[in-house]
Amino acid sequence: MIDAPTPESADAASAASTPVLTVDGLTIGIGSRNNVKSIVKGISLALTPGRVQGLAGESGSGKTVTSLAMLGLLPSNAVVGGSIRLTDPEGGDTELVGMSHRQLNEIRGRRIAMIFQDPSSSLHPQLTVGVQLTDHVTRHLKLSKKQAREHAIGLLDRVRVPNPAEALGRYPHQFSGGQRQRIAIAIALACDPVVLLADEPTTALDVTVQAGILHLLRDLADERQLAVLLVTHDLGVMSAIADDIAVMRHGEIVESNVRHNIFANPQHAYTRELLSSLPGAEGFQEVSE
Amino acid sequence: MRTKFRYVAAAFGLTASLALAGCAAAAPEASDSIVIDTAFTLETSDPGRNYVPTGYMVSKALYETLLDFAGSDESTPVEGLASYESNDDATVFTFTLKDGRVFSDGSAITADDVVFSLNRVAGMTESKANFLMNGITVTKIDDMTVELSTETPSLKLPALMTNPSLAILNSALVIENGGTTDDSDAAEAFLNETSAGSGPYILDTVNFESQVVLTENENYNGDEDIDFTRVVIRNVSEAATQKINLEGDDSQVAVDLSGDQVASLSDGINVFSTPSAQTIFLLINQSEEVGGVTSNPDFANAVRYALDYPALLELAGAGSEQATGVIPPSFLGALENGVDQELDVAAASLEASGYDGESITLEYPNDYPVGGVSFTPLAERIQSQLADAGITIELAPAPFTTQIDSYVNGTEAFSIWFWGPDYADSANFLPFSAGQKVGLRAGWTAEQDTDVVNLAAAAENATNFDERETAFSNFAEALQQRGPFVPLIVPGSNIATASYIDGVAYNSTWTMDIAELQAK
Amino acid sequence: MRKRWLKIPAAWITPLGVIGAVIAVAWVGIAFTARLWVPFDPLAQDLPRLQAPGIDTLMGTDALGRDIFSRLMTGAGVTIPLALMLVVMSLLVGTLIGAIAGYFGKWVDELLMRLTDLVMAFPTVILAMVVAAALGPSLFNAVIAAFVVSWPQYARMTRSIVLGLRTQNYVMAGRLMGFSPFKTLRVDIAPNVVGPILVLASLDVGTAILLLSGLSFLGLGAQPPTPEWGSMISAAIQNFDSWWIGLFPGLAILTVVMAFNFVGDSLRDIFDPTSQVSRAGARS
Amino acid sequence: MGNTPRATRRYSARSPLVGYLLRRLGTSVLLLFGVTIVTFALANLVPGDPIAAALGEGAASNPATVEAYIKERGLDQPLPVQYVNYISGLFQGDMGISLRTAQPVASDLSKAVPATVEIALLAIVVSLGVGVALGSLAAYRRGKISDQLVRVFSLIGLSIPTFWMALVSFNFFFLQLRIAPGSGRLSPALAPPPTVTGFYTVDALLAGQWVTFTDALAHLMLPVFVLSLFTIGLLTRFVRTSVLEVLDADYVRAGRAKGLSGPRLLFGYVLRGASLPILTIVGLAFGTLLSGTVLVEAVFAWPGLGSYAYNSATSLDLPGVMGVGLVVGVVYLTINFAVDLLYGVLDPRVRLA
Repeated sequence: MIDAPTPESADAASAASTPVLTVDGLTIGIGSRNNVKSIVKGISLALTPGRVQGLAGESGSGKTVTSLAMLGLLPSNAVVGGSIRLTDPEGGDTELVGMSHRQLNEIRGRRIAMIFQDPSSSLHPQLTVGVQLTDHVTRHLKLSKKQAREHAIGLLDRVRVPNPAEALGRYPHQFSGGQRQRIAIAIALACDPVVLLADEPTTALDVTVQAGILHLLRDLADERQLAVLLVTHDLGVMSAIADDIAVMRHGEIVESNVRHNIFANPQHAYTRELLSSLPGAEGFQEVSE
Repeated sequence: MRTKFRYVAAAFGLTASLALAGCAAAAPEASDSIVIDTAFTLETSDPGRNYVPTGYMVSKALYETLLDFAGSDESTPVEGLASYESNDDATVFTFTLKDGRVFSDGSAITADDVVFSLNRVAGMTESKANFLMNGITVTKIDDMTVELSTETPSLKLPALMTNPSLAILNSALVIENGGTTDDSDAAEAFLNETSAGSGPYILDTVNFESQVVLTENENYNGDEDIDFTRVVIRNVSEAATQKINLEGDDSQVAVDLSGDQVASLSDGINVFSTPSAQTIFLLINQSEEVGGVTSNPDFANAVRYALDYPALLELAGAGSEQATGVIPPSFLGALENGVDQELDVAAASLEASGYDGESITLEYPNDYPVGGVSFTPLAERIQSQLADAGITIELAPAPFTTQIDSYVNGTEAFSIWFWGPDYADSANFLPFSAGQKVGLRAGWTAEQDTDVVNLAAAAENATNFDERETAFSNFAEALQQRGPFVPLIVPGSNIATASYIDGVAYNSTWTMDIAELQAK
Repeated sequence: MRKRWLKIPAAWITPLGVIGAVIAVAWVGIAFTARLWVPFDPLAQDLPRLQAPGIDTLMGTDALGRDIFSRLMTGAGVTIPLALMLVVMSLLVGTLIGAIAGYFGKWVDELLMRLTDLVMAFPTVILAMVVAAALGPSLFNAVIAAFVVSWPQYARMTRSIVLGLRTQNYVMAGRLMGFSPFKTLRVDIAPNVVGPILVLASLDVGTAILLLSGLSFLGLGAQPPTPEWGSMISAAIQNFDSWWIGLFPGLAILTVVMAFNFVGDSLRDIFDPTSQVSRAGARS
Repeated sequence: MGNTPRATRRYSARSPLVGYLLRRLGTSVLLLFGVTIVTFALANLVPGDPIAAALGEGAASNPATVEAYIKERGLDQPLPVQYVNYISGLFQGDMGISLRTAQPVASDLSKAVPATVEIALLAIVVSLGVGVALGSLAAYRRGKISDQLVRVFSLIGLSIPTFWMALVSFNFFFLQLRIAPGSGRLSPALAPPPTVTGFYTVDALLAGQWVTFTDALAHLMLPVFVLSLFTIGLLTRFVRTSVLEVLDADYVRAGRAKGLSGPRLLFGYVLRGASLPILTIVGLAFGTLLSGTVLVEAVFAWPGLGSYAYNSATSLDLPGVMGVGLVVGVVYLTINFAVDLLYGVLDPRVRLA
């Protein structure tokens, strides 16, 4: 049973803790020198530890590009404006926009991690799960082979992958879709990041498996005080675990509020339109185990 | 990505320096090892079975024959392992071995070795050198003397005995390794690995595709004194590569250089240019159904007088001469001077031959340069010269192996071929006569010219020296007037050597005697 | 009414493609017109022998005193038309066999494809050489030998395309409407085959020229005195010091083959979607 | 010379690796059988009369010698019988006697094949190294100047006539610059090392003969350089396409998201992913290399399979041509088989379907 926070307590929690990642007036354009097609036209949102920030919108709204911008994974012909600030553990902020690839590599996977839509293609088909779980850990945390292995087994156990020790030696194609996404999550959490970006994490999975993954994400957020950005077009998924929801259309955030308010009384016409497209959309729905 | 390039760049740097090291190893100082580059025609190192130039060169160094030649004079054989006298009608020849001569394993050379060696070649019908012993019977007189006899007079026999195919083998050793005097002989495998002769060198290693290595025979007690203890004969088929290797000091002797190449050799390289004993000639078929219009004697005459010989000679370069007839210059009975171009005679003969402009195919082997003269440019020049004289020619080159088939079977209407002596005696050129082997290949039957047949017989059976000489020159003259052959060029033999090497003497059979090479 | 120039789609104008096309057209032009404007008769042997390139003879003379520049230009008229003819022959036969194998499948496919595998089991030059030697050396036999080794690649490519398309709905629909097999092949399948085949053909012209000149270099192709590039290079071996005899025919082959490779390569980018350049946009 | 690379090899996940390989082995043997029939037919279609050619002028006209020769070689029996004799002989390793070298074809080839394979292997290694480097660079810097330059360079590489390049480079590096050694596999003053593998470089190393090793390596430089030029062109193009496809794969983006970059990402993820298609083209490139050797070996007087094939074909040496056809077929099929094998090793999805 996902114990979704009741509306009142959610608001109180968000006011108290300071955001770990703030996006302020972010603009993203793609194209060569003269004709730049702008995709994201100035959006702002903040990710706070322990809370799941939803980013909803149809495909082409720029939501995935926004998530990619946070890790600097945009293609070479992308032009990024505005600011994305990550708060350091010792206080103070680091500006990610414009940071060099070498410096970004210290943050990617180490402080901000990401999982992708299709687990069957985001895991390397020719590398064992063990290798993919430890190769970046040895780089970031300078752990020994043995320590990294222990750490990996712990992670797999946490994400409920059956007999983890034996799983390390096996290849992605020997796991089910759900298990593969769990492994991807384990990989993302390997270096204990503060922010987890999830780009359509359940879209490629069948419905029965989706709930398990969402449940896991929710628990991890609470348990590790992880700031999660959940990017999806599926408001049903959003309603399950998102604390706050921002609705994006053509590169702009048209409405951003606590989940309850979005579902209870959507302000913007586009939000209402999105909600009406939900099957059996009589307002707020509780997703049960 | 940049680090990637440093690895790759370093790798290239390393290999380049290695190449330099490799090259420095063969610095050009006069070591006692010598490298000879030649286009291999090597199938066996068993002298009894060999019939090709490179094979002769190797056999000459490994084995000795009853008689020999002094330097490059091939007119009169001199003593080799034995001296000889002959009876007055040249049918019995008695050879007396020099005493004390030994094989490479130290055992003495006796009459038994001579009898075995000669009978072995006579008995092995499948050996290509078998025909050399036709009509010769070998009888042992005593340990040191052997008698060779023939039914008909054979003034050419002494010359035959200089041929390395009739080299004297160590009979005990060869018999022990499967040697017999008939087709059951199985000594070839043994002789392909080790030599059983008395020559100045012994066989070290042999690979018929790439190279043969000869080393000094310690037990040699003949009169050659060799300067090089290790000789490598290498198969370099391209004359151009031979030249580069010689100039790059990768080799010390290049055997098959052409006239043009020798002309542009860099200085500090010795060149020994002499006319070889080969003759390049045009064959004009005399049989009606094979050649059609070519069978008309006038056509042959038309071709004979239409050609511009100096312009053809230009292609052969240094050391080459215009052929004066079927007998090459250094041989008994060779004619003084060859044919000159006479266009009006050519036009008249062409008219008389009934040629009406149809295209005639000129066939020739295109992968077998003779004395450095490759046949393709020669054929192209003949084609254009005959075109000027009104005869349209079409070229049809083919590899030696396919072309020799139609040549041997006499089905070539018009072709370029060459003929070299099997042994150093003018009797070699009698097969050009009507009804003889080469004559027949041009469809020239005995009936067509009985006069020439008689001339040939006279030369064959001459019993004394002067009578033989006039008979051969009459034969050569007759062929020049009405034979189906137009001798073109005697290509030069251009043997080029490093500056510090001397003692090269050309020989028509074994090209050069390696033992006579000296370091200045 | 505005005169309509040949409208070349903008996508085709790539720098490489243009350079390639210009050089290729120039060489083809030379091939068909050389005889008219060449300074000397390519077969006349009246110039001094082995002359280095100078003012009177642009590329020097060969061992018979023939002008190499004239032979080079007329040589284009020997090699290029033959290569084009060879490509067209292998294209037609190969595509036909591939289409039949792909379309009819079962034992037909198995038989034809095993035949293709058999031919492709040999390195091209070695098989071509054995065939040319067996037929006897001549330019015509060399073209046949080259044809024997060239058609399989077309067959294999067409078969894979046809196999892919056969199960498409619109092809099924056509057959349901009673199209005869050949009509289906012609109407539904052929247009899809044209693009990749065009790419393969333009690349194959280069390969054909290399193969034909290679066979002539080995003496199995053009017969003297035909001015053919491969045999001119092998003649250069006899006169190694006259570097110009072998150098220029080699450069000629290089430029022609390069031109067709440039054109083929650009066409490949246009017709072959998988390697489209516009891959940069992020997936949203 | 190289034909266009085949469509990327499709592997079927359903059949376990062993079944897949057995089937491949089956077709290979069948193909090999086809190869013997083709070469036998071709060799006997030949216009000239090889017997006269083999015996030479003098002997050919001596009927006794010709008769003995035909009897001994069994050339008088009908063709199918000759073919059966040939095949049954094959099983005892007897490939007949070459009409040209009068040696058993098997022993000729046992010397010729290693000589060619030594060049081909070194050329493949060099070409793969350079090809992967240039291909990856071009893919990483797609569209930029370096990509265009690499493309032009590889296209030029593909357009160079190998036989001409051999001549020009031999003349330039050996005659003019004197930095390359002469022709042949070894400087003649040096004896070949004791044969173990047949590769002079490896055998010299095994025998500890350093001078022979450096000399053999130096002699390999030019033929390898000439053959690599073409192969690099082929590999670079293919590596670029394969790396481009892999660069867009999700798992590479996931790798970047984990903070991996530079050589660790290139070798660990990108090239590992592109290894399968690259493997296919290496198998194909080996075929074009064998083609190239025919033309290169003639110029460098290299006693390899290429010059043996050329000499046999032009001198109508029937057993020789058949021996070459067989060996080339075997070498070719072994390579394809090895590629399939490596496929299984490199791709767990095939190995552990």
